[in-house]
Amino acid sequence: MNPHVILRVVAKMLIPLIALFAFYVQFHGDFGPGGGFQAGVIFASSIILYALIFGMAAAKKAMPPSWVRIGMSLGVLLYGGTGVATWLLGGNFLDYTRFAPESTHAAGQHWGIFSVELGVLCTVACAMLAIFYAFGSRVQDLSDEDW
Amino acid sequence: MHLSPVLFLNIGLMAMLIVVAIAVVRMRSLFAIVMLQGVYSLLSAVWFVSLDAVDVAFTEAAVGAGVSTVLMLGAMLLTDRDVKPIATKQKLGPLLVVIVTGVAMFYAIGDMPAYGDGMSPANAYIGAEYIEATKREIFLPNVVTAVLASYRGYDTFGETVVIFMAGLGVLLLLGLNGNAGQWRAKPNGRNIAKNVTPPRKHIEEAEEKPKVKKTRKAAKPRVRKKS
Amino acid sequence: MSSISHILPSWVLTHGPALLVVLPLLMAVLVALLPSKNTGAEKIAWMAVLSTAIICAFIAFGILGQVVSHGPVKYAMGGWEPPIGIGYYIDALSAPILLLITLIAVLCTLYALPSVVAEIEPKKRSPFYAAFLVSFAGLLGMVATGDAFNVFVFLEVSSLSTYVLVAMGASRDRRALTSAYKYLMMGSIGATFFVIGIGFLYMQTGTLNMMDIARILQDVGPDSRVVKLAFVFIVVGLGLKLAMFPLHTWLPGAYAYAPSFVTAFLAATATKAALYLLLRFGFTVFDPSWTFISKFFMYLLAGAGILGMLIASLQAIFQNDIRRVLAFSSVAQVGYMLLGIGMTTTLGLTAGYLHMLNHAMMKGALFLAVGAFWYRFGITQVSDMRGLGKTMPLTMAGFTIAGLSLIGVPGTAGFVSKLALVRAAAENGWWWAVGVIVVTSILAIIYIGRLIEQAYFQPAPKQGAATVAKNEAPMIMLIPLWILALSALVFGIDAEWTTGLAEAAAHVLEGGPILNTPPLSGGH
Amino acid sequence: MTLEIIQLVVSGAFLISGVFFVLAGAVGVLRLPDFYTRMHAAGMTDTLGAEFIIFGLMVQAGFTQTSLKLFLIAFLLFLTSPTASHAVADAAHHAGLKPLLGKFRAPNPAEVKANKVEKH
Repeated sequence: MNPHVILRVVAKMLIPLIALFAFYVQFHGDFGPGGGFQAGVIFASSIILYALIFGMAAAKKAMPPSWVRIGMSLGVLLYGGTGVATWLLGGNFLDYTRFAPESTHAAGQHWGIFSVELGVLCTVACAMLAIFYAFGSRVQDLSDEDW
Repeated sequence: MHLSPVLFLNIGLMAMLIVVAIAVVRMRSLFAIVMLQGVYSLLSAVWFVSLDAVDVAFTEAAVGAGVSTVLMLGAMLLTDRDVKPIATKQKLGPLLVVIVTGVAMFYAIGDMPAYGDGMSPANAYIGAEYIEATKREIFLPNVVTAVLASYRGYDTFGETVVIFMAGLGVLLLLGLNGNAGQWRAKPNGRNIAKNVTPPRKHIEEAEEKPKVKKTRKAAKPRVRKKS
Repeated sequence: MSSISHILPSWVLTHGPALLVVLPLLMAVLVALLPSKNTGAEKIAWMAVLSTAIICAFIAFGILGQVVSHGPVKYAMGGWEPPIGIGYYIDALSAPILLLITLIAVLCTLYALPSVVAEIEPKKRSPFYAAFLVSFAGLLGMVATGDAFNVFVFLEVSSLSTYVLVAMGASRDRRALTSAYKYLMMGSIGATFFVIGIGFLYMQTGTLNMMDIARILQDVGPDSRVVKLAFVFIVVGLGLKLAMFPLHTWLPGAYAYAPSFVTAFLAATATKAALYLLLRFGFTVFDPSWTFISKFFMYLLAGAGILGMLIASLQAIFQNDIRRVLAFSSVAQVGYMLLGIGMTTTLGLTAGYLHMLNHAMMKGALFLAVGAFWYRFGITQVSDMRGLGKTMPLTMAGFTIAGLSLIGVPGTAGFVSKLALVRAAAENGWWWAVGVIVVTSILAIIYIGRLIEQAYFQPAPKQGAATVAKNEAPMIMLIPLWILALSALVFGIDAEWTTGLAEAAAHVLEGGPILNTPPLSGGH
Repeated sequence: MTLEIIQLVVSGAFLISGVFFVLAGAVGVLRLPDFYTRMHAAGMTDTLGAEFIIFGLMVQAGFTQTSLKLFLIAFLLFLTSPTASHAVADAAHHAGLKPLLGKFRAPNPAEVKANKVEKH
């Protein structure tokens, strides 16, 4: 029997909750404390927890390292792309008002902030995972004495 | 002088921070140091809450106490469990720098605006303007998000690039699957230099002491086009 | 120059300042996305880097043209006018440095194609190019911005990528890792000091826009201790970045073990960008006419410059590694620039700024040549340079021209700026400084002469029975080397253009704090 | 009026019992002789003490969003803190830390089984 059965069971319950909380922090960032940075870190920590409990190989199956590399870049692209889109719409770099210039309640700003924060989430989560994978993969396995 | 409980709370937190910091410096066991750094982050997160900087506190708790502890542990597992003692002579220089910096900061205290002064420049000028303008121009309840993502969105773009670069740097130096570079650079022509590098073994011993022995792949023969 | 601003579409010119920084950043991300297993990817990556650098060079030319003809260029990020938002502000002080960085980047990228193949692991090449682009964009961002905190952000962007780039030299020499670590530590301390200084400035002024800070500081006056402390922290932080004499310890290791084209790029641009920031903060944000600032410049900065010139030149003589010789010489050359700035006179500032531009050219050429020596023969030590005059004549000739310019032989760019410096010192009555310049020039003759003597007056080494055959560096490495070496000659014979740029920059610096801030749109 | 009094009393009771457990845990950590017993006391602080305090706060908050959030926190604490205590104790056990034992020895399950087999 696996000695960490309690940890496994509890982690199985917690990991989806942590990931969900990350999205709460992400999308609630406009109203309360939070935003892309924090959400990205929390999301990464949910996968790191998975890797700690179920092993690196399982985590890499769930979130392949190649995705991590792509996700890291896509986040910055999304952020920069928002700026490029505002350029194409005729504004300055990152001038979100151009997304909805007629709006009376700054909808353009809301769209811009939304997309930008999503980019931050993507980059932060993937960069954290990249660092974790890089360090974690060099140790063959976390043995019990390492705890 | 009015003594509020918050003042005592702040003093207590600061005292704890100092104690933890000194403990980190004095410790030899890397494991304990990493754990204490997590404690330090958590304490500073609490302190940030008491300073009404909830967003900062949130970040500190998530990054400092959460992920970075795990990452530091992962890094620690690759090296040693203990720090070698440092000679007192080598400590003097950094100590001097720290003391001078600290004294310099105390020197400026006299001319700093009082804590929480509503009329201080940092609170009255652009800070107040942000609070006003967010209501008028962005319609978001959280001013911090408005400043971070819109007014100073370009800074955040830069910070995102910093994080991207950190990930890319790790990818370059370690590789995502932990296969650090065994590849050796060779000049394109004939090597006529007598002493190119000191014996490899020598440096590696000083640099890293992997506790967990890993089977290392032999360096692959390089395939290179003639140029 | 103005003709180039006509070629570029007006949209590019309007958004040029932002495009200059954002384009390399986005290209870096795209390059990082390239598949690493495919060998064709590195060619695509190289093409992307080269085209980005060329486009940026054109934009920088256009901006310089605009600055010269119409005055400072401004750009409001996100459409938020500063001080609410982040504003870019490019004037005659920063535009030449932007142009310098982009041109050096173009030349180094050309050179990089063969050199990266020899030095970097195949699957790491496209991310490596991406890191180079990030570093390039970071340097441009530092120079183009008019916002104090944005400077810090881009300082971090460029530093972080530079640490990685330096560490990538590990596949050649494992000491690159420890050097990069040392650089990381010193650089982080420098960045922390800088941001503490910015924090103090914000505490005192409540704003982060440089011109706005300058305006409010005029009201605050020089007596506030917070302002004094902010100044000291910013100067120390930038001093670490620009390798001011006692804070230069990271530089020799970082330059000696980084991949060759990275060394050339860094030596020609990174310290220059930091030096620009020192000028920007010291002269146009703070008021140089305040006693403590002028005293600080005169005693500490000029003093550090003089000490650096003497000690680093002496150290350079005793180095065995060619790149360490050149690295210590860089510290000494930074000393020349600091001496010029420390005089705070028109002539001194012009000389310092001119030396900054000229030094970038000649140090770039020198490091490119040293990289070519390694590329063909694996040479890193001075003693191994024997017979290079015969085995690599063209490369060595380029090296020699740049080396002579570094010494300050008449007819080279180095002579022009050293003469200007001597003239400025004489005008100031600093005869001892003139003496030090002469002494360090003699020291430069010794350390450069040592290299040239090895190359031309020693026989080529034998391998087996035969002497080593002639093996010139490939054309694509020679071209950038010779462009830089020739520019060191051309600007030595006809220095009108560079001197004009330096004079314009000195004019900006002399004007003191730049105050023309539009009032806030809000109710204040 | 009466509802408020009930609310006050109930939440007060919860808070006081929470504080009691926290105090008991703190005293226990200081007074108990070895790692495992201290772990037991510390686990008490985290789980029972914190839970009771949160329940007290929930009663104070009434039927609002705050009390829902508090409930979620209580739920997460209920899951995590016993697990954390377990993980720490388990790690200590694996690392070979022997509990400090008095005269009474807990029977080793394997030996008990072996004895039973022998008897039959």
